[in-house]
Amino acid sequence: MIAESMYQELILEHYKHPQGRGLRDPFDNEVHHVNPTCGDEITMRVKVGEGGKVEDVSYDGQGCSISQAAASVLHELATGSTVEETLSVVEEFTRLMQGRGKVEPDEEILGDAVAFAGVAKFPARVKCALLAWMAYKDAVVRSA
Amino acid sequence: MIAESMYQELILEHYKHPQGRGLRDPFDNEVHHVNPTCGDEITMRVKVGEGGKVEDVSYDGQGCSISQAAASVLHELATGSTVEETLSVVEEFTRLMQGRGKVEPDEEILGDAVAFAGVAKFPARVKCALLAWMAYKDAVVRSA
Amino acid sequence: MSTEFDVERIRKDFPVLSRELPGGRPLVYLDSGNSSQKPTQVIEVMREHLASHYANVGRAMHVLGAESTEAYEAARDKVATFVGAPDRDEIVFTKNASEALNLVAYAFGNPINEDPRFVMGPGDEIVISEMEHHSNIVPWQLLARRTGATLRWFSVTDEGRLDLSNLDELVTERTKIVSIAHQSNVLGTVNPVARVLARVRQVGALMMLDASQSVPHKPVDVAALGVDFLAFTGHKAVGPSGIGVLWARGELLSAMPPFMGGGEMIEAVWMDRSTYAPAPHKFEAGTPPIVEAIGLGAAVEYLSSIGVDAIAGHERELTRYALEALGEVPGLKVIGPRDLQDRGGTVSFTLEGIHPHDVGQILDDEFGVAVRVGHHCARPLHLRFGIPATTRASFYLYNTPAEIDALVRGLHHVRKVFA
Amino acid sequence: MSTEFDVERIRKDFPVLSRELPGGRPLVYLDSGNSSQKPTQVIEVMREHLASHYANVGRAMHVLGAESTEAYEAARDKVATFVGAPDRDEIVFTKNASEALNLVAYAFGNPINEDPRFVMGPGDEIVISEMEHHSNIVPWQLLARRTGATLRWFSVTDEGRLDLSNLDELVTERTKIVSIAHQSNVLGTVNPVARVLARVRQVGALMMLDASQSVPHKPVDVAALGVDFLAFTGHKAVGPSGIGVLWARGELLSAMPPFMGGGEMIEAVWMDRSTYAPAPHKFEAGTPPIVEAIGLGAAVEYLSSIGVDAIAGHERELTRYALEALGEVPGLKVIGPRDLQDRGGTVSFTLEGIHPHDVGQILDDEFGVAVRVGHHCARPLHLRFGIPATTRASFYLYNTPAEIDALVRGLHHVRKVFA
Ligand SMILES: Cc1ncc(COP(=O)(O)O)c(C=O)c1O
Ligand SMILES: Cc1ncc(COP(=O)(O)O)c(C=O)c1O
Repeated sequence: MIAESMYQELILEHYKHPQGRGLRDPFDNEVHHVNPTCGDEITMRVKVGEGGKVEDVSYDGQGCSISQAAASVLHELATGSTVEETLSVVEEFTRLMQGRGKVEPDEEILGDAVAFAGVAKFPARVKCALLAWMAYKDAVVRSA
Repeated sequence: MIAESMYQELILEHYKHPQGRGLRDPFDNEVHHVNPTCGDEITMRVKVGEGGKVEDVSYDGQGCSISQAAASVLHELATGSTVEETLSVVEEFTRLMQGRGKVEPDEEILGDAVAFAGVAKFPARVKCALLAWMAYKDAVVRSA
Repeated sequence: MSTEFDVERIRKDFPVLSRELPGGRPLVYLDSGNSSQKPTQVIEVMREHLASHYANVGRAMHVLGAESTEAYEAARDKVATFVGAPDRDEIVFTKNASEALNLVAYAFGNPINEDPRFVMGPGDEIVISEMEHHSNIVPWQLLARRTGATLRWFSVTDEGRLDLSNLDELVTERTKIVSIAHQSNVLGTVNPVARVLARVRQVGALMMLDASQSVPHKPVDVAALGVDFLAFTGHKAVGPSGIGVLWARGELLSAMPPFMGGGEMIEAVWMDRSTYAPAPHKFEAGTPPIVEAIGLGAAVEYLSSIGVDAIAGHERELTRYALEALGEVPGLKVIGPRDLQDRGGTVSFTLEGIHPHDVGQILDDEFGVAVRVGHHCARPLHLRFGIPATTRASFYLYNTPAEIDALVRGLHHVRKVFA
Repeated sequence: MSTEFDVERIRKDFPVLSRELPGGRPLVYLDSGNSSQKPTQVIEVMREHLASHYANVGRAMHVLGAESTEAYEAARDKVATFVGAPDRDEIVFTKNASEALNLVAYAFGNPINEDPRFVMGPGDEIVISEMEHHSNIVPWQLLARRTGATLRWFSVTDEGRLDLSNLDELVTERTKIVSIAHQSNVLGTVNPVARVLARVRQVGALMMLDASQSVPHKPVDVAALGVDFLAFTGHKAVGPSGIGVLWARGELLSAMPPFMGGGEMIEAVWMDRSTYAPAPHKFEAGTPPIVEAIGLGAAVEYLSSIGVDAIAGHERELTRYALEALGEVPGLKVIGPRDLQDRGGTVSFTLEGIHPHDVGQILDDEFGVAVRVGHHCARPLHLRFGIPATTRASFYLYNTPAEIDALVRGLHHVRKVFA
């Protein structure tokens, strides 16, 4: 089943049980991103603390399982890391997603996010996977 | 040799020894036609007499062998016939030329002009063959 | 199904239908509304032309040039016959339906042109509908912005029909052009052309039909329809990509200014001015999609050999079957007419609580069922129904009831995965 | 000829070259400047895609859709690499070079757009040259007429070179865009881009190259050229019909208004307004020429596998040989440079007292030699030389000196027939 390359158990898990969902205080910055081609949207808040440590990534939104799970995985990966660390994960994730299924993902850097590798083969889904991640990057850059 | 279907001896004969070439008086009408795509041009005069009889078709111009020979053949066919008769030859000739090589020519009507049948397969040459004939039709219609 | 319509024989003509997808899944192709598959009869004509008869058209005066020109112009004849064009020179080859629609839009409000029917400025109105494909919306938005004209539109009823209740207020003396879909690519709705046209004629406007979803699927006769312009696209009609068709009344083609300039569309060129060839060449600047037009010629010949009426009948049966079968999937809501009256073989739906992207992907991943998900280039229509997206199954001559069964099985599974 | 360039092996890749013409004549194809023949490597990629991998691109979310999209976008990568585009998103697929040229012309003087570089009206100037193909003349004439801008042009010297003596008077602060051929399709002349560009930059204008006749024949690197826009066409580069390319600096593509509206070129659509996708999709309205782009990808890969430098070298030798051999035909006059400096493998000529139509037809009829006759879509250039038409032989990678011998033999015969 090809399904394994796209709807990894992990993605479905995150979709059904999203981690850190909901908008919380305090936060430095809130952004709202929309994927106009499919209507998916996300509102994201980021709180950065001492030493550039990401203290909270909270979010709310609607969309397909991929976009929802991607937000949940992002929450897990980012919270507790430094902004710098997370930006290199975002970069690697973006590279993987835009690689049209031809980029070998770096599991070291990506951690759980490697589960999205199968999405890269479907250009129409890439934006779903990236929605939360791009919102996060936007929010963090504005905070800096 | 395919050449036979296009450069019939008769066409080359008419090209090298054009019949009735030169502009003459008297005439009822003079027209000037140009084929802008290849620069061929012709000036044509028609004199119609008693009972709709074509008394003279005189012409001058420049162009490829096909356009020159077509004028010469036209001169021969038209002179001495009635306008009505010649218009039905023009019609049949036009039908042949625009038939993209798929129309069976009516030799009864066309006479020598049947030699141009091979031209119909070359859309780019069809206009050469028709130049003089269209000018003639134009001149005659204006005379009427 | 009809006993005369031998769908199994037809399927053999389409090589991709016997292809096995990765993982050993068979292909269940229910996305012909997006683009259709191609029969060997089309593919081989193109291959053969490229391999043995290719040269540029029109301008060439050698054997290959003559063969290529003849094949290209013969394709025009075939297409003209297929849509009942009174004159072959009314068939303009474009690269797709979108170019055909833009070509007509660009004919309006062009300062080069003085024909009053095409003059456009503030106060003038363009009328479209809420169920249009983006290709029949955006060209008119751009035209309105360029000229200052006003864009107006028909609404769509809850049942997915064109709302004609305000026809007379919408189409008025200010209207210059009305452009609507012959058949909706989302709802399947076939629009009442005659009723709209009657009003268009009353006010002296022009009317265009976007027939991208009708010409491939049912007999379309432009003369009988009586409209002024009609666009469709080759790739949805078992033809190749890269080729579309604009049909227009010859008199209008003569009155319109050229769209693109270049080789083949001219009569004579000087540095400071040009005269233009008569239609259709006036609108075919540059080297046309030669092999693609020839492929489209083979495509309409193929469709005719089966009979477009028979194809329409087959699709009707499939649609009846699908509407029934889908009606039994819990949480499934069809967007568009639920009966067979004035509708084609396109069924769009939502599945409660599950995003269409996920529906489509699981159908593909696990069942090889190819449907389209999203807004199908008809975002305003989806906004109208308050939904971001739908799942769409669209049928064609090569589809079978068994494929609809596969879709339904797949949908049940989707519900389980996301339960 | 070069020992490394194995023209006999190359000829085997082109099925049509082993075709026998009616009457048993072999084919001597010297009309590649009009359109080139296609190698099996291109034909088969297209056939295979149509037969087994076809679906619409971008929008589809199933296996075929993904395969088709991947192949289509991979073609963009290949083309970008082939012309040295700094960014793959600077490659816009059009239907031919003419559409690419018109697309840029329509970017000017569009009231939708406010970028000052593209604003155009009375007082503004457009500069082209007298040696342009109609496709690089008429779009600018139409633009001038739409906007009230003035069209000006470089003359051509008796030797068939761009006359730059009045460069500074012609290209001024009033100039908005200069568009010239990289290589003339009649004279073979390769134009001095750098000299013109330096002046264009001085006055702050934009510069476009019509590279239809250069990209297929010699290494072209858009970054090295430094221009703003460049157009070429697939069918002259052993690719299929129905596909062309616009390359433009990304920043300009962002600044330009959309050309055609429709599916795929949008970001979001409401009934009354739209936002547009970033380039290249912004300029690819509707279903693109999918299989044609894929074929072009295979074509540039094929050319690269042989080496465009090697191809240029081969053509150079053929041109040297042809200029010499033709020089010995009585009454033959070459129109264009007689030396090899800055010229490509296109040789146009007149034969005293014999109309080119007759030359071409006899060459074809009796010798199977396919040349082009007429004004080659460059009527103003012919007017400049005071002749209605020329005969043109144009060479490509698959041509041989023996074919030039056949041409010369044919010309001697033509002289006899019309003596
Ligand atoms: C120099 C030049 N420019 C533009 C074109 C137009 O290309 P196309 O006909 O593919 O649009 C051609 C060839 O026809 C050409 O030779
Ligand atoms: C109703 C309708 N109109 C227009 C189009 C545009 O056709 P194309 O993409 O071939 O230009 C489509 C299909 O995409 C369609 O379904």
